[in-house]
Amino acid sequence: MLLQMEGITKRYGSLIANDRVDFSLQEGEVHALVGENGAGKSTLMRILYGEEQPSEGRIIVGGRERVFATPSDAIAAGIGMVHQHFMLFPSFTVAENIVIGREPKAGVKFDRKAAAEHVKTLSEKFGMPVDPWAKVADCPVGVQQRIEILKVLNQGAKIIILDEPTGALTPLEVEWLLKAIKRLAKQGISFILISHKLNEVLGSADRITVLRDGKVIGSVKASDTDAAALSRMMVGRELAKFERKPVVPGEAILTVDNVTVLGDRGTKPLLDRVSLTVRAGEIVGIAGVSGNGQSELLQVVSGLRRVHSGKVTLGGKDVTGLSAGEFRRAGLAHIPEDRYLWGSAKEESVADNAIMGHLASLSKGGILRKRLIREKVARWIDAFRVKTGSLETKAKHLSGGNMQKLIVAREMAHGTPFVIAAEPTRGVDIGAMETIHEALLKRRDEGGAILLVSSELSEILKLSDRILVLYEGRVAGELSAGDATEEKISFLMAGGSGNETH
Amino acid sequence: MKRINWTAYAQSLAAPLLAVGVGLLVGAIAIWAVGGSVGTTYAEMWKGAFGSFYFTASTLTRATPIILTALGVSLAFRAGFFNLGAEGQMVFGALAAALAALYVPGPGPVKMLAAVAAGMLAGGLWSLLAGWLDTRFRMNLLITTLLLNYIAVYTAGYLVAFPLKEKGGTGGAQTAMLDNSAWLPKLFAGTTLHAGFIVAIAAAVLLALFLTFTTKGYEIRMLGSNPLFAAYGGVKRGQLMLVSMLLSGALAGLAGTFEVLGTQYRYIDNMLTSPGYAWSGIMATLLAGSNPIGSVLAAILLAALQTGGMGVERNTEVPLEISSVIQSSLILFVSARITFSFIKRRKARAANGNAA
Amino acid sequence: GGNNANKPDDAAKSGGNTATAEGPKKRVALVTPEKIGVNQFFTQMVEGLEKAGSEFNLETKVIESTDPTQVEQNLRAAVAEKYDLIITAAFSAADALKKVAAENPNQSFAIIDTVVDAPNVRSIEFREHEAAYLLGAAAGLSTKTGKVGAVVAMDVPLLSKYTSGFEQGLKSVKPDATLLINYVGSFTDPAKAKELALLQHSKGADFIAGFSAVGDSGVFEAAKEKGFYTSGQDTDRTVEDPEHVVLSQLKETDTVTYETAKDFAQGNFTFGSVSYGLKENGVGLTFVTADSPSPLSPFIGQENVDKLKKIRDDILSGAIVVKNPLAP
Amino acid sequence: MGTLLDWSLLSATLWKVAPLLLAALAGALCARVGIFNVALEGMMLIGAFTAILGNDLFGNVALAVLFACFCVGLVSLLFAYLTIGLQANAIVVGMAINFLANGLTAFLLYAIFGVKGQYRDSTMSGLPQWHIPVIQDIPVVGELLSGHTPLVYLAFVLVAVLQFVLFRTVIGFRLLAVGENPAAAKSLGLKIRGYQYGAVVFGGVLCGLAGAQLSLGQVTLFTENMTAGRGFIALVATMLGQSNPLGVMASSLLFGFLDTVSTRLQGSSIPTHFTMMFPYVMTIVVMLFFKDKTYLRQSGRLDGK
Ligand SMILES: Nc1ncnc2c1ncn2[C@@H]1O[C@H](COP(=O)(O)OP(=O)(O)OP(=O)(O)O)[C@@H](O)[C@H]1O
Ligand SMILES: Nc1ncnc2c1ncn2[C@@H]1O[C@H](COP(=O)(O)OP(=O)(O)OP(=O)(O)O)[C@@H](O)[C@H]1O
Ligand SMILES: [Mg+2]
Ligand SMILES: [Mg+2]
Repeated sequence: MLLQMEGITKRYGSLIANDRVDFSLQEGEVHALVGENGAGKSTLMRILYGEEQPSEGRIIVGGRERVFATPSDAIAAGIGMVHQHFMLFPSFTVAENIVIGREPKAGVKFDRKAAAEHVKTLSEKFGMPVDPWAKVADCPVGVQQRIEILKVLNQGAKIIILDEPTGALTPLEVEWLLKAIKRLAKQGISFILISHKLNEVLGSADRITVLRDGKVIGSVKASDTDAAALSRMMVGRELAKFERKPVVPGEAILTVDNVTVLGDRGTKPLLDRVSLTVRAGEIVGIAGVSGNGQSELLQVVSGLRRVHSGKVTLGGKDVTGLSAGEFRRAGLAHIPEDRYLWGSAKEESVADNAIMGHLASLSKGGILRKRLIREKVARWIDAFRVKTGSLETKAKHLSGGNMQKLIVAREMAHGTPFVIAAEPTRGVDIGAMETIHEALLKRRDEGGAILLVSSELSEILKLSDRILVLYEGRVAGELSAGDATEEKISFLMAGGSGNETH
Repeated sequence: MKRINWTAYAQSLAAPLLAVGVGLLVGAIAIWAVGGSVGTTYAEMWKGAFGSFYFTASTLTRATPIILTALGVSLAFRAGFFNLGAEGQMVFGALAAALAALYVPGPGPVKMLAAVAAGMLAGGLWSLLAGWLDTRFRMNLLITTLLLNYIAVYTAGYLVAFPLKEKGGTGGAQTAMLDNSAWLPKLFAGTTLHAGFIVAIAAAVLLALFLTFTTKGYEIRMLGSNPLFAAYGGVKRGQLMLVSMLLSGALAGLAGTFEVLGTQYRYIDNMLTSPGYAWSGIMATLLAGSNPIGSVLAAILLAALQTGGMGVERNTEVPLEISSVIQSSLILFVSARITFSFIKRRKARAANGNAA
Repeated sequence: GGNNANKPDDAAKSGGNTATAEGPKKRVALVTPEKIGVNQFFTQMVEGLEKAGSEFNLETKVIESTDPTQVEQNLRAAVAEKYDLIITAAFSAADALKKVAAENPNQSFAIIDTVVDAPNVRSIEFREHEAAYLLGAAAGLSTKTGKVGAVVAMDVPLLSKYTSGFEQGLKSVKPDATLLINYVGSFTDPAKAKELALLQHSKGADFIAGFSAVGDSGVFEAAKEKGFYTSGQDTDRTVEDPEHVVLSQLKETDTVTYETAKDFAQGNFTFGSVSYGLKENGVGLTFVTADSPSPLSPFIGQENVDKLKKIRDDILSGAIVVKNPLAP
Repeated sequence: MGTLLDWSLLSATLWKVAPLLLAALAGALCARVGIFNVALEGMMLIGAFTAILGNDLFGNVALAVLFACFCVGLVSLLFAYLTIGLQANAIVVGMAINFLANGLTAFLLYAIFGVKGQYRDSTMSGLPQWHIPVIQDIPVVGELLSGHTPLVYLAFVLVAVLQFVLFRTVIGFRLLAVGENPAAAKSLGLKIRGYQYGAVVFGGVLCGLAGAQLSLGQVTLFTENMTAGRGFIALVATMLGQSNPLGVMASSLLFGFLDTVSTRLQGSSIPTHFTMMFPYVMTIVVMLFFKDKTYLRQSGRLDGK
């Protein structure tokens, strides 16, 4: 056994994040760790990586008991971790990011050329192509992930922890990553993989351990189980089934007409004459490899970015060039792409985070109605089962999945005719995912118009009535729910021309 | 209903107290080093600040401009804008107030109101200029506010040294004295404490209420906390920034105004810069983590250290310079909140011990 | 504070005096509107007061204020401490004194270097422009290049007494002389003062007067480095480097403080305004109105000193009237 | 205008820029590890004082400069301990240190030399002026480049050294990493605190040099508050130069140049107060043309780090 964690317990005050957890890993094994939001997965891994100290329990690596006081200790013992939020230096080059800590030297000088060459050999050895001289800020998320893994490999890691590595990746990138993991496992590298996506886990892991409320519920071989059994173990109950009722779309709620957005440096347009319509009672899904204009489109239809030409109407009103506030008044709710960048203020309370955009209904004469706020927010939190200490808890103390639920609750509470749902279930567990999907479909059934952007093709396929694919800032094709398959979408996403071009 | 967490409460109080203790200890070493009596020196310091009704009033008088600038700065800080321009805003506010009080015709109260309006407007506009340079030209607010201070101080210096100088005075660079009727009333006869103090306290309470209970206050807090979140929620950054910079400057301007109407009764070159009110105000805000009520307390602490220092100067052999050494070491250690991190470390060490 | 006259040794001395004196000692306090140090003026006042204290058996006390806003509080504290005479100085203390004096009509006050019009205040003014006139004339008489410089602390009305007097004197003896004036912008920046002096020297000035408070030391250094001539302020600064610092414009604040305290001790104290100029020996110029331990520089020369003495006499007699730029 | 721009103007710019530049480099170094150091003014003042004190103690300028560096290094260690070790707000601590420096130097001036206001010993020799053999004879260049104190040359050499260290060496690379993303640096096991302490203390040493150049190079004396705001200008130069050694040098030279021009404008009909604000006004004008990509924008945040 390469690694054994025995009886790990971690307490935060009265909260027990890990409760006598046993966990093991063999050489060349891919061991997946699954569980609901807040089950204690990240905590366990932070303990292994020396970022946290266990309250009880011991860690044995290669037959020897170890104490990891800092990440450096863990790195020295051959353990590497790829955090969910990448730990990269955006303004540095790829090579610099990979070799940092083990830089090749020429005297006192940092030999950047040698670093680039080293990275090149490394990337060839592990079959993970990167451009050593590119700036990390300019790399797509999938490549950034690759850089993280290469960095860890370069540190000589034999055990690599991946905390929700696929959350922000496109399907192609995910597929590529999972293949790479398998290949590396054959080369003798062991992986611990945290994920909420059971199909990924089932497809790539050798063994799966399920955590619930900090305890190990069970550890099974991937070949001996299936998604249904796993989710039962995770959630501890059967998931509700839902159905998508047929709805006849009504009038157009959002129209985007021939919109162009130019790049900052006057380079090629980020959005190039994009047109689309979302009608009452339909969910329009936008698919595309990230960096092809989804973010810009989202910003345009939420009033956060100016268009250079073209027109946007919302609820029959021309909102082109208006502010985000005006968009919201015209009937917009918006689940943002990045919950921390746009969707929340980490240092503020849960209540303050929950009322953004609701001020008009929660105030009177410019004064906030505190009691009403407490009642309302408490109701939203209940409805989406957001786990939080209190309404005064700072938002940063919520686990990522719970933050996401809070945002969805806030935006759905607007009851607006138009909803943008960008990556609505990123990082949430399957139970919460069902709740969110149900809420979106319910809104659609009630006549809401929903623009769904997701890098998760299964989500797009499951929810959308129509699907548009963005490629290089243009609408590369449109598919109806009936016709759409993963293959067709993937083909369009890769730049192939569709059969129903716009 | 709510159980009060006494230990946490005691800890939050213990932290600043211990910091004060360490600061006093360092000061004691300095006093001892020059052969002064530590006990007497601190007793005189206390007496100088709060030893009599008169001295307490003097301390509060000195705290008044510090409170008002601190409030102004904390408003800008809360909105996420690092306004280091309080000094210039204060100077222009004071100058404008003096001119209004001198030249606006009419009875005293009219002059006074005109002065307050002019002072707040001048301070606000000067601050707004920096805000505008940021929104319009993306100029770093930190740099512009610092630079605008110099410009304001020199401009005001020129105006009172030449065109606006008191006619036939003693030669000081100062305006003529205001008419008695425009003076702010004193709160207690025979002390220096004027009505401005009440306004400052009221402003602190209002600002605290404004920030927690109003929609605009909410927007300002969110803007400061995460500007993208605010933008996403429909808050207009540019507009709100200009408004908060305007208000921030107006409060600094008001601080200057009250110095003119309440203590000096004219504008004198350097009357605001040499006591360093603006920097004390910024310090008070930072010590209090931009909390309006906390800023009031911090401002009074800073003022008390200064007036207390004068008490030491008057009544002991300890040289004046030592009192600034004591003051700065107090500020240093209060800012570091020694206990807090000390406790945190002990916990971390205990946790490590467990692990080993 | 630290400048208190009652240091142990002083106390011992005055204690000795007490034995011979009758009745309780009179107590005199000096409240300065700023910290003592940068402005030579206050240091000299302290010296004068301490001298009077030990000679006339006075209990003296110096109270420094960190900034002018503290003056009022310190004056009141001094009143409360029942000092018999409270001396303060400079225009920045005037407003506060006016207030406190009006509230305490039975308390005696004196203020130096400005006028406060109150029945219980003695005001002592200086006519620095008269001495500056002499200095300017000296510069005009001695310059070889016809270019003379002045490095001034700040462009404020108070200092125009110096610059204007200097210019009047310069032009009176050499109407075609060029006067270069530069302002340091601070009372405490010798580096900048030196830079300005070097600049004026590079433009041809061979005599550069320092009017920049602490900055004067920078001017002196420049003079020493480049070999031009300069002058100091308030006390006889020629002693520091007689070769280059060839003159010093005197302002006898120590004497004035001493005399104020002396009058008070001897019961000759009167209220009202007194003005000290050349005539009263309140201001002057080394070699011309007062002797100096330093050798006279050949740059000035005895001949010029004699001429200057003549000018002084003309000022005393009223034949020459030096305009006070601050006079209404 | 003919007399406004001449070669002595550039030469004057060069030497008076040295303290500013040294302090601004210190500021840049601190900014690079994410600490906004407003204590430059106070540290420079302590440097100026201890340089004079050291010269008085040892009678040797080289030792005096080292002594100044050592003393300011100690003060910056205190700054570092409070802000990094105890996580205090860097701006508050910085301002308190400025305040402390003022009081402490004035107090020590009185306690050690028994004087108030200023200390000057005309027998004390300051830093030597180096006349560089061949160069000093070249007409214009000689006046410009020769005859400065060693610290003036050192300041400019340090620009090159820091530029090299930051952008060419391993240690510089890691230091930049710490500043760019402390969390990531920490997860790599880099000792961020070590780098932060190192940068702040080395910055302190630079401020010691800046102070020494002021009190032993520019003049040979100490006066209370003799830095007269130079530390704050250095702070602006740091920000304007985007914390890049070369950029910091450019902005410091710009300041020096504008200041020299403002001095020359004094003779004209423009009131002195306005000539004195000229450098500040011009800086704002210059900022119009250099759009703010500022690396230090985050230092505008409340926590001061
Ligand atoms: N530093 C901490 N202090 C207090 N509580 C903590 C801390 N870190 C984690 N927790 C709590 O421990 C529990 C487990 O958190 P953890 O991040 O391990 O969950 P997770 O399984 O990774 O969840 P997710 O699926 O959302 O990533 C949560 O309730 C979390 O709030
Ligand atoms: N001081 C704290 N108190 C309570 N919980 C904390 C604290 N600090 C961190 N946490 C929790 O620790 C966990 C650390 O978050 P991390 O950055 O690993 O994201 P995560 O758990 O992977 O989030 P996600 O739900 O997106 O997977 C979160 O669950 C967070 O709520
Ligand atoms: Mg997690
Ligand atoms: Mg997670």
